[in-house]
Amino acid sequence: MIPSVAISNQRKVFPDATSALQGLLSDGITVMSGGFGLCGIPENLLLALRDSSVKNLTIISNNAGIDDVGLGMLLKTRQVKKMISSYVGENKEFERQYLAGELQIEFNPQGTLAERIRAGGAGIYGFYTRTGAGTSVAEGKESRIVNGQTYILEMGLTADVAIVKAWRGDTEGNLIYRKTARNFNPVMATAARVTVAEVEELVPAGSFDPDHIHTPGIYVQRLIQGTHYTKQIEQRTVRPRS
Amino acid sequence: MIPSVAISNQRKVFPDATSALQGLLSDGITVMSGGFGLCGIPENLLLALRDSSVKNLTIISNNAGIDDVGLGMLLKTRQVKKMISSYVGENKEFERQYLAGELQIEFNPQGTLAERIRAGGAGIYGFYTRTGAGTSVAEGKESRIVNGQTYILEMGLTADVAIVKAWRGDTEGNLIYRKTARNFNPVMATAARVTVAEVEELVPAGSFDPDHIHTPGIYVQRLIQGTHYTKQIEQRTVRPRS
Amino acid sequence: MWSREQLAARAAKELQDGFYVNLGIGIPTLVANYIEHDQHIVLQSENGMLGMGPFPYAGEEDADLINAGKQTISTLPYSSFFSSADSFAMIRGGHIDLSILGAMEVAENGDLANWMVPGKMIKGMGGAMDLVAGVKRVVVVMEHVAKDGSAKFKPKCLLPLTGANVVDMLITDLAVFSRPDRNSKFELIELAPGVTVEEINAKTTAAFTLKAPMASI
Amino acid sequence: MWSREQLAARAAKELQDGFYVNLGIGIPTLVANYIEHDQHIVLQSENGMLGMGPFPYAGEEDADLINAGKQTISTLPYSSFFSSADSFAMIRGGHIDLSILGAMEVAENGDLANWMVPGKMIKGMGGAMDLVAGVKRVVVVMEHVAKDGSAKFKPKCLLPLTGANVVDMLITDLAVFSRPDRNSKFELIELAPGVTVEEINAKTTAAFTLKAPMASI
Repeated sequence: MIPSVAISNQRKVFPDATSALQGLLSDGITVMSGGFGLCGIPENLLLALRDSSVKNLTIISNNAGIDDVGLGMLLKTRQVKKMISSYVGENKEFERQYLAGELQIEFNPQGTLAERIRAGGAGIYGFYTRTGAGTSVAEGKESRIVNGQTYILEMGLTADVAIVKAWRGDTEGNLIYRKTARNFNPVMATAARVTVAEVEELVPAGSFDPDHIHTPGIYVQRLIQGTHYTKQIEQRTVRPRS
Repeated sequence: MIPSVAISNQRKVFPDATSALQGLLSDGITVMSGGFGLCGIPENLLLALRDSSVKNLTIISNNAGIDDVGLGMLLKTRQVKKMISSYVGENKEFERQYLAGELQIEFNPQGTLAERIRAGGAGIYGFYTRTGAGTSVAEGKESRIVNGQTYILEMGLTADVAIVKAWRGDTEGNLIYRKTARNFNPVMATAARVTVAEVEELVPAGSFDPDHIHTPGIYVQRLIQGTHYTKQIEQRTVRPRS
Repeated sequence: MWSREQLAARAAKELQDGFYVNLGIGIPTLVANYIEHDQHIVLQSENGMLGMGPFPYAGEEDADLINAGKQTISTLPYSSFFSSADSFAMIRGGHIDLSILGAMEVAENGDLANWMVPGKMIKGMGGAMDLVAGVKRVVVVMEHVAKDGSAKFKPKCLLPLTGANVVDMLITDLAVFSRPDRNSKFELIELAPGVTVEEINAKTTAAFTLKAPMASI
Repeated sequence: MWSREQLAARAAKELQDGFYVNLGIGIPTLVANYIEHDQHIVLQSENGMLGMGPFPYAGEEDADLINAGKQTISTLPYSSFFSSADSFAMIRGGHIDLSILGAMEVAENGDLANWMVPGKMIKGMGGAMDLVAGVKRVVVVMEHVAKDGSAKFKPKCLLPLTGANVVDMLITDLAVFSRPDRNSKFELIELAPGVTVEEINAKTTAAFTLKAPMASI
């Protein structure tokens, strides 16, 4: 058993988003980006990704942001060649580029997208699911019928880089998410060659109850404390106080 | 949106292990039983399972307990027809029954076992894994070679009943595990027709931080507060105080 | 004929005490308003939550707490959060008892089309295909006919499918159609006030059977 | 010839700062004692833990905190716990940098046999097949020859395999064999004190190459 010394893995911590992405980006790479709508998106890393001017990106993300916000920024600057998503509404620039044939889109059912990413991270080559059987999603895919149910074969999905957002992180890369801002972030953290995380609060290793950690540090190669979170709400819906 | 009333799902709570298993057991059913070795095993439910005298069980469990403890109790009473496990050492009665041809055993690599159970719970018919390729585990299974790597097709696994052990549970069935006693418990909770959980501490719904819940209540149909935990340690290993 | 609210109220009758339920966007969301107070219904939001609470009071909105329609929501004492992968494992694995969804077309064999609007930009299927493939029981709520008066309950869907043979019950503003299992035909089991079987026949191109006492309604 | 402890110390040289490592039962477990103090090595235990700490002090044992060998252990400040499914997703997905395992036989093509003892009750493979299939680099430590003096590093494994073409390095009590990738042959790169190439040749039936300067050791 190892002696109980705890050398903190400070090498994982970077001063800002730009330095955290240094050396990871080149034209044509595939990037996974966490978040559901604008909830739980890596705001700082997306800005740095835009400012890097890297081009021809394939972006794996459930949504495409809205105009000028989140991935919408990278669409505006024409850095995206292809999106792999489940839903891309609420984005006029996306629509314009798509209809002009400037942008490719591969739609995946949301659960299939999440499971393909999990499979990619978990060393699963592919899996059989009922989702999409009998629809256009099944076209060109292998299938098999078992007890009258049709299952289609979906493949694991990986990326060169994943950018994810957590609520709190420690210097070891352990991450804890908050409420529905968790969404695609933990599964994307497992599925890229390099995962870069941003957190609202960076704390020393040992701050977390080990039973509460959502993403173990092994999945996070670099992390930063983010700044200036806007956390824009897409549909502010309230009820009257009675 | 629903009004913020919180009717606690008290119907899930049973007074003891025997009543919690009432109506679920019959000869020949398949039961998943959580735990790794003797760590995190559902002690109360295993006792009740033994006392039910149900026979010809197929048990899905990573291990088979030790003589007279855990699943070892059910082996002694000859209630088990077949084990689906990854490792069954430390059990003389197991060995005797197996060598006498009284007990069937299906060995699965530990990670394949865990993933098959997850797949069963997640509606995945089967998945391709490298684990076991080129070994006896691959015999009789479909396989495919991709980029020189051989993957074998493993099938999802489900059960009639799962018995699991958590540290704390609320009346809604939400569960929190403690340390390495988590192991197979959360994944088994997802993969049975009926999941029965036992916890060391049963608390009212609302006691848990919703970000800390490991098993959401949807997976737990019945639960009890366990009693008289022995938590036997198989390999008590310590270091000297220096 | 039923209003949107009445439609939602009718759909709410399909909820049973103890059910875990996923409600789609639009009229299905309204169903939550008609849950009986003595029923314990747990709502799932596919972006990663069980026990979805009501919209927050003004000033209590939390950007980290939204539903699948990206609306701000609140927690309840028994809420739990999980990842998208875990959420759809729950959905795909058949753990949700009931899903109530909108539709553009439903076919007499139970096929459902609700993700591509003809002639419009394709926005994607989101979680709809996963829900119809995984949830134990799928109830569709929709207007009985399209804006041009054409039937939406048809012999065959013309729009791209969301799922093949996945609808268990169809509730429109005019009537309710149900079937006991997915090998059976739909049966007209209920009419909205003032609606006749003749009107349904005129506005429906799908084949369906008639519940025996229905003719006398 | 190396003792068990020396073998473990030699294997520890394969650890690199920042590595996530899984150690098998037996001699591999001893490797943890030889981690350099300026190295940050995180140990994984396949029953669901990262950041495995040392054995506890007497009186501090916790039945809920064991390693894959079912021994009581302790936590470290950066520990985390997860389920068996998540643990093996980590292993299968190639996230563990190095695994050090024991063996009964290693073949010259990298095949490994370490789960079935001939003539004995089959106890099962546990996590061994997952580890060799998933971990980035697999180092085997074993005694060079069997108790009857027969070679364990062989042209072909005779025992049932744990994995096909999975071993990257073999460290025995007599020598170290390594290969740069899984398409290459093993090379003898190091000899234990007092051991000659001739002795290795005599006690090895596997084909291997000789590192150029090795002949002069």
